[in-house]
Amino acid sequence: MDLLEYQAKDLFREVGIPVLPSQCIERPTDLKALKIPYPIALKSQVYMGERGRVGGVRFVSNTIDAIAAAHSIFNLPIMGEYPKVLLAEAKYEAQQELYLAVVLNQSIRRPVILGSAKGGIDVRTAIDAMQHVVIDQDFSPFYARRLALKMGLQGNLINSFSEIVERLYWLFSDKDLDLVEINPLGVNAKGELMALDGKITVNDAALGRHPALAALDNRPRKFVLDRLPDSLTTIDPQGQIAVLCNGAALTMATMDLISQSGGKLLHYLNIGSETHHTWQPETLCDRLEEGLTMLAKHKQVKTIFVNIVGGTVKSDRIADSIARFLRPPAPTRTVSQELKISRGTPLPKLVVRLLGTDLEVAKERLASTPALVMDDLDSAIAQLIALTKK
Amino acid sequence: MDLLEYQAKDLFREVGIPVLPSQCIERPTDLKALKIPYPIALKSQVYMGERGRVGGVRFVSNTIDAIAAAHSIFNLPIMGEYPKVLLAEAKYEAQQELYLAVVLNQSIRRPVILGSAKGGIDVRTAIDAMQHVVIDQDFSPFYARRLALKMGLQGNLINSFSEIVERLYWLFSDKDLDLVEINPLGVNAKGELMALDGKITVNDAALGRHPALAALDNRPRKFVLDRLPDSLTTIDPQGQIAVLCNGAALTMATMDLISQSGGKLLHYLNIGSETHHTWQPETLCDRLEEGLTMLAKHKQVKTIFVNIVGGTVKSDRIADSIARFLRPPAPTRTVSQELKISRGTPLPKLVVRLLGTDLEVAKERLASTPALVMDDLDSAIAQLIALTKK
Amino acid sequence: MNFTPASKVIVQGILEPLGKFYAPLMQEYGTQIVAGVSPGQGGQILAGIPVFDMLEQALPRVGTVDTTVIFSPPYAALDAALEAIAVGIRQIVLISQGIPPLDMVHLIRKAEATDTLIVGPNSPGVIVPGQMLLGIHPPELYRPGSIGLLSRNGTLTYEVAWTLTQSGFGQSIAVSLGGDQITGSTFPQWLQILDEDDQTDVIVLVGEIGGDYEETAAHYIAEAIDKPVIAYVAGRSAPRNRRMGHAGAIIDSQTADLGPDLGTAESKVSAFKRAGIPVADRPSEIPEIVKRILKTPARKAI
Amino acid sequence: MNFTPASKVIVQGILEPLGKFYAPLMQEYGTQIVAGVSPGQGGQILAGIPVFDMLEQALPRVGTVDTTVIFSPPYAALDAALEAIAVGIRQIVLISQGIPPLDMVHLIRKAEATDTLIVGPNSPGVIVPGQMLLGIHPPELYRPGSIGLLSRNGTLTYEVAWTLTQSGFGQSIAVSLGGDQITGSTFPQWLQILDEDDQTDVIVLVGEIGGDYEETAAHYIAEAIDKPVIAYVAGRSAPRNRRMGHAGAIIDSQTADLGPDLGTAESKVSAFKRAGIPVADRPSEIPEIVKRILKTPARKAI
Repeated sequence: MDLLEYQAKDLFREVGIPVLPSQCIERPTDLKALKIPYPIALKSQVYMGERGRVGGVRFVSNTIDAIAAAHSIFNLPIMGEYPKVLLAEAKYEAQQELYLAVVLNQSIRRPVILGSAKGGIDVRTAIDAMQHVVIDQDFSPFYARRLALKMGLQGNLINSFSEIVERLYWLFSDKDLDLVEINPLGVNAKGELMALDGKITVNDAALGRHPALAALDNRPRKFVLDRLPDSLTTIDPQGQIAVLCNGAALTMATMDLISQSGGKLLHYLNIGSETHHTWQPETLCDRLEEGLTMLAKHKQVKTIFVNIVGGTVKSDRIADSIARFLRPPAPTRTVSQELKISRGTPLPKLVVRLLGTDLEVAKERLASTPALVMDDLDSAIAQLIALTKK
Repeated sequence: MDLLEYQAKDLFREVGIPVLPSQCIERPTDLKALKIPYPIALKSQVYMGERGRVGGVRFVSNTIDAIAAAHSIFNLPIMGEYPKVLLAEAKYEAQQELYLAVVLNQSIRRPVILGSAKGGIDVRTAIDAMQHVVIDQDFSPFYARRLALKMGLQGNLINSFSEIVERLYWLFSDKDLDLVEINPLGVNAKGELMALDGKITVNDAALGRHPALAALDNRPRKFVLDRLPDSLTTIDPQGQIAVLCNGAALTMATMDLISQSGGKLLHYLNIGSETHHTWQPETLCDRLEEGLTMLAKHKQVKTIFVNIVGGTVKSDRIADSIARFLRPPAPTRTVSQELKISRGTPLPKLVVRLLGTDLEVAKERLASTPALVMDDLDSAIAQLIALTKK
Repeated sequence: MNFTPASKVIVQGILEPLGKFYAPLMQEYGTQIVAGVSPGQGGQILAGIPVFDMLEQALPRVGTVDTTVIFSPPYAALDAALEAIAVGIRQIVLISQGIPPLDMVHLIRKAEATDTLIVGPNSPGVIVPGQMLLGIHPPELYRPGSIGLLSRNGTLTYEVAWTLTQSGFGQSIAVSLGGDQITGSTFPQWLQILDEDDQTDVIVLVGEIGGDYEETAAHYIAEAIDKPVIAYVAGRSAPRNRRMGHAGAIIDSQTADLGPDLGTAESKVSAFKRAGIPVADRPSEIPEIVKRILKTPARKAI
Repeated sequence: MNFTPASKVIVQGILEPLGKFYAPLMQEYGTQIVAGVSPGQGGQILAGIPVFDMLEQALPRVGTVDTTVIFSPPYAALDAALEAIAVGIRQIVLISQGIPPLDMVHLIRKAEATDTLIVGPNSPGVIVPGQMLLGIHPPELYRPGSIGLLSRNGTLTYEVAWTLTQSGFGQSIAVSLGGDQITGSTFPQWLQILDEDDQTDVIVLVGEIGGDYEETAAHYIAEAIDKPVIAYVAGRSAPRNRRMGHAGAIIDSQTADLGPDLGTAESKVSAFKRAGIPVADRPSEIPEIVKRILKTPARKAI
């Protein structure tokens, strides 16, 4: 989960990383009650980067200019995203701009601190001078000094920079962050440091133990444990095939096969693996039914390819779920009634491939439905392609 | 540094350890603005223990009784200490009372968690049932479950108790505590836990990195790095000898020798060791002079025995400090002027024992003063005893 | 590695829904499950398996335990694993998904210091066909044999296992590193184990897009592995991963010296090919390559 | 233990007032100080000693370092020690007082895992008379000889050393565990080291009231030490320590199975006597006992 700049700075302030006096502006007229002296910067609070380049940050010296600038920033989309709030912030005279980040490196399986003596808006320059230090064992400030020296910092700046790194690392580790970045980290003429911009990504899996952070973003999560996604990704806008599998890699492999056979995919849906601690056979059956309903909502879907691998859920139960989806059930089941209402169009054709279950039982149960049931993956895909072309 | 119960409970609340609704009462009339429903407990907030036994806790059911009880508690000293504040707290129906503490064990050199299934006011019973678990490596909740099982807890109480232990341990470790204790930890009929009393001792050496905690107690610290104590301990009210040494163990050994020789000690003063990172030769000289002045203030002191061991500070500088103390200096030095004013009585006699310095130089410098300068410890003490008897 | 039928296994989180479902299946398959642990629920019995509140209660009764399989809730999994390490268990299989990655970093540091082998998290675990199951692999898709199967996913691993089984190639072992951000063990670790394993003749590595697991594995195979390896990579048709923007760009460029395309299917396939490792285009091609390889002499002279 | 004149020493916190004063004295005494560290002040020279910002800058120039002596401010001392461990230094002398005890717990865990010997904190360090000084012992009070001197204080140790020196008994080494609440090493550790040290014939242990250091030492000597040991305990006339009240009473009763008088001079003296260790009543009695012991054969046959 990403945080906005002002949310990141609130956390910086909490842990003693210096930030400028600032104020959130929800509408241009809020600027009349500004408590920070002019000149100020007005900064669009969006999740997308590069706002500086496209006019998302403006410097103003009085209320009239500020209100005008606020109006225009509120109406300026950054890569399609409009700000809900602006940050009004004091100005800072930086003599030097550093880059500093803490990230979790998947490959080294350790946090890494990154620093560049050439921070600021020119990312390419920052990257060219980037240094990194792996936090191999428990963090201790000497890792921060190591980074400072690699960056070429000297004298007391080594210590003041290291102190910021230390606080930033504890923030990273206490709040289960995937990434925390300060860019630029300004250095003024006295050698004092100031976090001038901040970016934080909280690890989604850890959000459950940081309720205060989770509350900062009410948008639908990109990744939620144990739940189907809220929306579907479109692969090929011309596609007519939808895929439903259990497991991310299986979904990808199935998509690859369809694509290799010339099929055009519109949507895919992974109904999840079986490694959630609350998983039960019902979990798979419920999601299968729910997932089919989601995919069938889209008129463009002509065929759905179901690929369920793994034998622990009995095939009769899987078949029943599919049958429930295909045959609108008795009016007593209120949930399915709703499903029925939402179906305005004829149902897509189903090719069902089951592995590990007793296929004969499944075939029998689905005999009276139009679903095709198979066990060989390559042949099932050939059938799907043929059926879609019909 | 010790905290009062309400201060401990504020910290408990911060880390999510359940405490009852409560309110601080600074004067009996505060009870008119009480926000907690009656019946309540009124609890004397003193640093001493055992207040329950002597009437420092009273249960009341209405405002009139509460004000009367508050009056009497404010006027009730607990082991000599009057409360500055009372805690008004909701009542709790505990079915069982547990004891729980985290302490740093000097001998094992590890934190230890202590628990007893028989907590509450009867300390002896708690001790008899006490169990402990050493936190050998980084804390993890399984240490808490280990304690719960040793205490004989069963079922879900194992988990709810362990969660309190976990929070208490992080409090202990984040705030550098020497001790944190919950007694009693109440268990109600539903198996829910509540910290009904709390005691916290913060490590004095670590206070510098916990300014918020340090601000909770303005009384003079019992232990302060790199500074002379604010007051002197009296050993024998009849004593006429004062001892001044550099180093705690040397002070004790010197006191032992005087005592073995039949000398009666009134006061002792340790002017500190040389292991503070800011230590310089001036540190020793300044404290020597300051320490002598402190001891000389007490009319009953007839002789002062100075035992300075260690040769890194040149003997002429030590002798100069002693001389400055003995001979009121020129009026230009304002600090010493103040010292002079405070001296109402004739100065005590001095026996100065120096080890490691060039004794001849010191003797020469102090030749014109009444101070006796020697190097052999046993003979110096014999001289001291003789001089005191004169 | 000690994954033999004689080795003793404990199941932590055995009374979680997932544990309750799979522990009896593991036992039926022949795994010697000597006890289960579920804090606060000690004293129960599941399918004849005694359940304790803590490992240290179980050990005096069941003796030395080789492996623990952990079904605990994700925020309790680190503690469960540390509890196992504290009592001397040196093989840990983490099934649960959703363990915060910094918990895994902590656990990996501890595992390295104590020479503990971690499988998972978010992994179906380990199966030694015909002998033992440590996790949730569907046993009916596997047969004993000499293919060592490595992956970092679940159902696709079963798919590949079945493809091999159908073609007459049984498996010596199948292990999934797990699908979470930080895994307890790595491909190089397992490649080394299987290279030394007498039961394994050929290694099949099932990869997927994201991260640099496969690139690192390819490099390691070229450097250190003597047995033949066959690779497959899923995700060639997947939409490109969203970049994290500004910060992401900087961080991506720092991960390793593996170029900007790192993590794509192309990057992985070409890394394998550069390392001389045959790459199957589809699961059903894997047994064909195995067949071909088994006819030719070993890739490297020893 | 490697405290020979050939061993290389670094001083961390060398530009703190205490370090600035003592590093040149250590060097004059013959200690081979190859570099100093003071973060943010690298590039300076103190008495010919080059000062760096970090240890890892110094090491490539000076080679393997055996020991670091740390004069850093108390809240920076843990980090300095961890920095030293990270670059492979396995002997650490902590002079600074006031290090928070939980920092020491952290350091001790790390030291145990890496087999690192810690002296201090709040300690004058180590002196090997005539050879090297690692800390702030006043060298003029010491002479080379065969008495191993152990303590947990500063100036009283110097007093006892001088008493021995005056009586013609030089010292093989003098070490103070340090006066803070948690010490990096223990009496048993050092008793073991000195028992194995060829230069040491007799061990003098200077104790004081508080804690159970001396009780533990007495027990350990009786169990495991072959060389003669003489003890002295300061604080017989000291006022009893204030109890922590309620909680204190409970906690005191838990510290060990050493009885309620634990920590008093009586407890310590009687522990030594029970273990058959002679106890001097005053410092000047120590050389007398040494004389007596050296005339009689070793306390235990080996």
